[in-house]
Amino acid sequence: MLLSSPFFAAALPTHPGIGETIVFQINGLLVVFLALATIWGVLELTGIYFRRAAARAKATPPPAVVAPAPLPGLPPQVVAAISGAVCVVIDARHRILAIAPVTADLDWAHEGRRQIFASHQVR
Amino acid sequence: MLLSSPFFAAALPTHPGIGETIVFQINGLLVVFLALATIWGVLELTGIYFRRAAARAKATPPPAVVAPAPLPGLPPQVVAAISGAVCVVIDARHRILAIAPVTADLDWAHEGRRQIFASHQVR
Amino acid sequence: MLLSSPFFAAALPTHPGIGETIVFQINGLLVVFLALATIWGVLELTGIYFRRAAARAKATPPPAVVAPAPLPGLPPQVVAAISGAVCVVIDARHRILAIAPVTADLDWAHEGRRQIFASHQVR
Amino acid sequence: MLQGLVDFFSTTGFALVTWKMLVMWAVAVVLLWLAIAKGFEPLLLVPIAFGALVANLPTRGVITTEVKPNGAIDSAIFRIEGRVLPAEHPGAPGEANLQVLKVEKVEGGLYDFISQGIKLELFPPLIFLGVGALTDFGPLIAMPRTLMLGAAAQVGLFITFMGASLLGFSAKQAASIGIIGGADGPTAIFLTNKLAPELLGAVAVAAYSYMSLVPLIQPPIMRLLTTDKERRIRMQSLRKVSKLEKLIFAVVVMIICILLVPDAAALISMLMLGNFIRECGVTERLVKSAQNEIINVLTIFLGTSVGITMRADSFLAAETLKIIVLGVIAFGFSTASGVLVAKLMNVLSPNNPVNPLIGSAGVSAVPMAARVSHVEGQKYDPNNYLLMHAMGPNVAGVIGTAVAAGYFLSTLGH
Amino acid sequence: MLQGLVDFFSTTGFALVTWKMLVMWAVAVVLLWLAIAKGFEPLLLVPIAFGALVANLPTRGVITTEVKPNGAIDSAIFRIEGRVLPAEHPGAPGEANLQVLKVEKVEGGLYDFISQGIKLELFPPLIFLGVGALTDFGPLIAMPRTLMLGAAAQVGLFITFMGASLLGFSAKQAASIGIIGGADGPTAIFLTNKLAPELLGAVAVAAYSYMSLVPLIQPPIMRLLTTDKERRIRMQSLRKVSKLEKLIFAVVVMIICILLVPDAAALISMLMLGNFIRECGVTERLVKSAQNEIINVLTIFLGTSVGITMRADSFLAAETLKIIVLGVIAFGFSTASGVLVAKLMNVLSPNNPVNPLIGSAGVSAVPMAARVSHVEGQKYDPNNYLLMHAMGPNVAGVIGTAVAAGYFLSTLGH
Amino acid sequence: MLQGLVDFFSTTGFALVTWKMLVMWAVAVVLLWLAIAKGFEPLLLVPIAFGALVANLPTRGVITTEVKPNGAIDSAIFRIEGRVLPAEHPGAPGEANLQVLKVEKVEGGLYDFISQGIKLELFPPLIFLGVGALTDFGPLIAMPRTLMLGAAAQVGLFITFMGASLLGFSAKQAASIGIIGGADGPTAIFLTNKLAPELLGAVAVAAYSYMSLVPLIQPPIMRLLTTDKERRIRMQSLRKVSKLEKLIFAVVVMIICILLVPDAAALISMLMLGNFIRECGVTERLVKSAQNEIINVLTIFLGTSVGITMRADSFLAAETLKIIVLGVIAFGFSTASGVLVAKLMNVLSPNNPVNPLIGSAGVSAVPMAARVSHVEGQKYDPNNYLLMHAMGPNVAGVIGTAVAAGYFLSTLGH
Ligand code: NA
Ligand code: NA
Ligand code: NA
Repeated sequence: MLLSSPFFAAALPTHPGIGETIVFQINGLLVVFLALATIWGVLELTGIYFRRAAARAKATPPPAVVAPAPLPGLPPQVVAAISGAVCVVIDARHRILAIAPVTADLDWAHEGRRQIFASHQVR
Repeated sequence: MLLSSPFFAAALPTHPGIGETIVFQINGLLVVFLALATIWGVLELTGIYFRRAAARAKATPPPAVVAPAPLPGLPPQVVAAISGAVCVVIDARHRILAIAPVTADLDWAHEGRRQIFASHQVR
Repeated sequence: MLLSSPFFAAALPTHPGIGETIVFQINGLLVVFLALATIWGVLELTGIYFRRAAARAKATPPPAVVAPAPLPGLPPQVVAAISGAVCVVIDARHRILAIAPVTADLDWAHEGRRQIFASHQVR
Repeated sequence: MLQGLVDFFSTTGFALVTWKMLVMWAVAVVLLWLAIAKGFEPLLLVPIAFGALVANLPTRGVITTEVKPNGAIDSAIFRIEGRVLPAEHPGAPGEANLQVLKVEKVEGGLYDFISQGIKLELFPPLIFLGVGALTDFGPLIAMPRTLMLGAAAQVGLFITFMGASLLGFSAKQAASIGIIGGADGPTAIFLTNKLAPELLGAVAVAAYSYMSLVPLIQPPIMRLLTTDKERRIRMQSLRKVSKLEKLIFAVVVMIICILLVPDAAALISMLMLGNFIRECGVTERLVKSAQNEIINVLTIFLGTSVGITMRADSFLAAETLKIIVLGVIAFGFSTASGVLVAKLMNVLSPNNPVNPLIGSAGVSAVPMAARVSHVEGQKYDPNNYLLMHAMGPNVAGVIGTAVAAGYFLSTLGH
Repeated sequence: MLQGLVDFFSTTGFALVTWKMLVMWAVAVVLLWLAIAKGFEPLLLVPIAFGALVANLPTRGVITTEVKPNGAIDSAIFRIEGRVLPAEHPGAPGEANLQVLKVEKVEGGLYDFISQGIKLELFPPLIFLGVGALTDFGPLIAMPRTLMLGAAAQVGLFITFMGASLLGFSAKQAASIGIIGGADGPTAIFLTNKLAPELLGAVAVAAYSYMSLVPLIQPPIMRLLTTDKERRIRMQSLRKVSKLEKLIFAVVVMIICILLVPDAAALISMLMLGNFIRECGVTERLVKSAQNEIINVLTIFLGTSVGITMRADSFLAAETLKIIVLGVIAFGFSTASGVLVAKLMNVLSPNNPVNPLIGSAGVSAVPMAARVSHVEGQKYDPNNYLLMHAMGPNVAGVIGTAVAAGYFLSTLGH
Repeated sequence: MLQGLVDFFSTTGFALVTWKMLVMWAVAVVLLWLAIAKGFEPLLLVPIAFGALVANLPTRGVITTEVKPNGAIDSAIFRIEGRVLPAEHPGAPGEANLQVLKVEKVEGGLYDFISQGIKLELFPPLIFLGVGALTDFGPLIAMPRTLMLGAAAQVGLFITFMGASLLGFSAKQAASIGIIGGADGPTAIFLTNKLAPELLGAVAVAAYSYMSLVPLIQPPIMRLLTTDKERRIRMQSLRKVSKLEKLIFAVVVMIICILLVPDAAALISMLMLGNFIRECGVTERLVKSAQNEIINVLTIFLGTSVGITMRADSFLAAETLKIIVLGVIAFGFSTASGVLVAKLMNVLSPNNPVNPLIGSAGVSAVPMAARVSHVEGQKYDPNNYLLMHAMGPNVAGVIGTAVAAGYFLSTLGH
């Protein structure tokens, strides 16, 4: 909310003298260093917490990600092509766990439904 | 245009009694049901017309779409690649009627012209 | 800046007579032709300069562009596929000078750096 | 040296931070956690929470608030400085009170101007332009009966109106609290800004949070009111709706609703304009803008402008708790009445039955409430695809709530 | 119970619907049919038709109109409520009539604010920013002579001016009707809003409809005025125009036009800024925005704002029919004068002849009029590619009409 | 006939062109050459140069300027024409000076309205919303010490303040000139518009030109102040910063800065809102809008509005030259103090040394100043990758300059 800022008593006159400008400058610098130093302090604190959390995470190795045993009989170029296509469609970080042949014939219906699901989150 | 709405005589007082709120509520519900019921009525009418039109359309089968006899000597993967490319370029519903080798050398000029034609419809 | 336009003495009355409208029309046309003729004149001048510059450029043939000797043992379809991929990624006019196998393992790091470099020019 | 620093510190904001503001910082952080970790309507709750944080910081040049004689707080106030010029031809008749003001300076904070988007009721209708461009009314047109489920879902609005007025809220405030049950952000903000601007923050937060809670609030009520047999009801697949039908639908709905509730004209006309340009197929450029540029940019400004009204002394009040409680009641009753009216429809016309699970979708929050009905239905019969059927009441609920808002405005607004 | 309902019905709009409004609903539906089924400038006619529908519905909170003493109807009126504060230092010289207004509330309907985009002449120049970013002036720079065809195409404007004033229109109204022949939507709206705002709806509908009718109106006139030999004239292929030339062109045209017709400065400067950022090649981000976000969003608001002025009692008047007739005449004469001046150029400089078919393209409606010349030329010689040559006069016509509007403004506007 | 033409020519602008305006045309062309041929911040300098061209043309309906009694030139003035209505309930207490103005007409040129984006301080914070959405503060969070380099880089601001006040500029003007050293366009425009609007053109042109000159100005100073051994210092690779840390960073920085310098609240809150929606990962739609639509459209309007203030008689003055000279000094000192403080840090904590070359990156112009440090470092050790380390001070400088602007505003602004 708007602070009715108290009239700044020693506000600089329109044309301040040398002495006043030097004082004004140093104060300015002090304020900038003070602000950024406070942020530095807070970041060091959060830094300690997160560095420890990261260390603990490294200690407990993430669940071993078993390499997806490629479907027998699936030539490597086809696997490459499929993962290329997946990469283009899912425009974000992803990991391919398995490649399986299409069984149910409902896939395009699911795709339609998925589009309606994601159709809009803005309300 | 702005309706100078007649002063609503029995407008609710700021703190209406129980009786008044109940009456106010029921009126509100009636208005909502009335509005949506009117729309329902109109939709039933248009629905009848369009269902009949759809039935008539189903009766007269659409002109048989002859499958495009693929160019002799064109391996199926090439046909698949071409239709894939067409699908990417024409980002809308389309049907491939024929695939023919390029004859005239004017194609890129035509493409340039097509871009100018479609360059902008906003005036 | 806003011109305090001098009161236009002979401004047309709200319902001008035939004579006045004809004069008004002809003046209007004269102004339009005058404006566009001035532009025409200037364009003819700049045109002369640029036509000469283009002629001079044609006289001195651009440095012969040596066709990039494709890497021995690289099948033509692979070259086609690579140039196709390059064309999709670099969405602007470009020319492929050479295709060389990846040596240093820093390439993805460079790509990361390139993205930061180009991250934003708006300040 | 020192005197300068001391003076500078008199301009800093430390002295102005009250414990209430610290509580509001916590409220903002909780809302951010809900939005990011729990996925509670992030597109709205993140800007709202951020606005709330700024509202409770000693800012200068962002928002101007004033306490009016009757204790109400008015915000987004700006000043126009100019010279009053004599009217060009003062003598002329009808020129009596004509005044020409040459504006030389306009002064105000960043959100004194951006919030005008809410105060002048511009953001909600323009966001409805985008919502209309994103909504497919096909399922509703294919099964017009579901309009009654959309209407039924408004019952919660009116019941909560009574609850709120019993709890001591004025009629205008009760209407702003009831509208939460409509699960339509823009409509709730449109109505609350007109009838009870002081409740804007609480109503918006409650509305958007409950929309995200639909997958938790609705299923128990749906199960409570339906028998196992009813949950397995399979419905005929919907007929394909032609483009012409959808265009006629947009125009017809607009005319009927505006004739009946002229006060909802701004919302309804923009909703249907957005839908019309989506369905007519020849205005691709305009649809893309309505679905993206317009709705995204306005959501940032709408969210932050709502958040900026959440000042500690007005938000941290008993009313807010009452609103949160009443909000749940509104959602609950809306869900229940949707399901009950669906069961009633089966009684009235047993030949082509309606699966009551889609009744709850009358509580718009498109398309989430429809998804809840679909998922619930699949628990009892995995091959029962209710989604498209539930979309009918789901989009009907958007129209229903707009009509209810129109009713409140025409009765309480003037 | 009953009394409440009766009261409610007194707030509905049914009683306010006049038969004239029903006629306007039909007009709106016809316009929508033209735009969707016949492809008549859909991006403009769909929003305009929708706006017309809303204008003729009993809405509240959308548009405020008032009948002024002299019978003219003024719309898009809003109220500012605030407190007059004493000027900070009243005694100071030059502070005599200084007034500070603390604005507490601004009240108005949705289109009372959106339509300010037209009333303040903001939308047309900003849409020209987008048009400039979409236009390639290369063909014109390669053949500057075609500027004369762009100028010739403005003859229709002035002839129609006379026609309109003969039919009893005031000078200002005659200018607004003549500009229809320029086939430039933004310029027509820019001029009409300044000189004859009461004709805005009719002029805009006529202008955009005739632009779509160019493929019907022009060919007969082109065939009438050209011999078979002339239609087969092949023109030398255009030289390639360098980037620097296009940049110089943009700056030069802006300086010349603003010096000659300062009143067209807003339109010309935005048109050339849009073209400059397109051609300079280093402002890709800005070009993309000008070509898409800015032009699409503003087209929705421009279209609906124009439509909202189409109220039954002002649109359904004899003037509208006269305007529609005069509009065709304007287009006809513009087409004819473009072709005739092309023939004149062949007489004056027979060595490198101009195919008169490209003369008609001086009637901008870019790029459709150029396409018509191209297609017409191919009927007589399938290998005669006139498109690029026709683009010259086509884009020249945009500048020509802006200059004509400047002339009208500086003579009639003040 | 003749009389009409003579009258028309009295409305043209030829007579109003002064030689000073021709000089400004040359200035605009030079700026365009710098932007297009030399790549000097083209996205800003092209619109600014174009605005300057329009400012020095005899336009009508684009910009209204007035010379105030004290000689200062005020621009972007518009008129509101309306009727003063009696307040609804005049007798009520506190209604004494209430006034209701029914606005019938608002009159002004295109840029009288668009420039309000600058006069009302709206464009700079909204562009910072986009800048925040484009900035990754990860490198700064991984090495918080670099905040001191961001602070050090503000020394140039204050030294130039003294230089400017020695050269006779008022305190407010000296602050607006000093801020150029911060190398942040939006912050410079935000401060200059508040303290010394008459210098807006010169300050903006100097700020954006020097940002492009960073690769020329900085390297000599960096080499002058560093020994060969220091230039080869390798720094540990930065740890990976988690999403939660970045979210906490955004909120913490906002709270601390607003508490300390409330006057910078508008800039800081928008910068951090932009960064928050970027990092939280659930508001993809909003981030895309902030990074593209908002920043691109506003850059066109900000640039042209700044250019429009560059009128010959105010720009072609001795002050402009002084500002250009002082601007270089500001950049020079900022670069030097960044490097020196980096060396100081090595003295204070020798165990994990900082390569002083990254000190110069405290002069924001993100990410160019960081790139300069990286490239400079590679000259002495091709495998020394300083870029990520230099991004730390680079983004810290943005916060530093905003805090400095807050200090100037709270001391000189009121
Ligand atoms: Na709803
Ligand atoms: Na034209
Ligand atoms: Na900086």
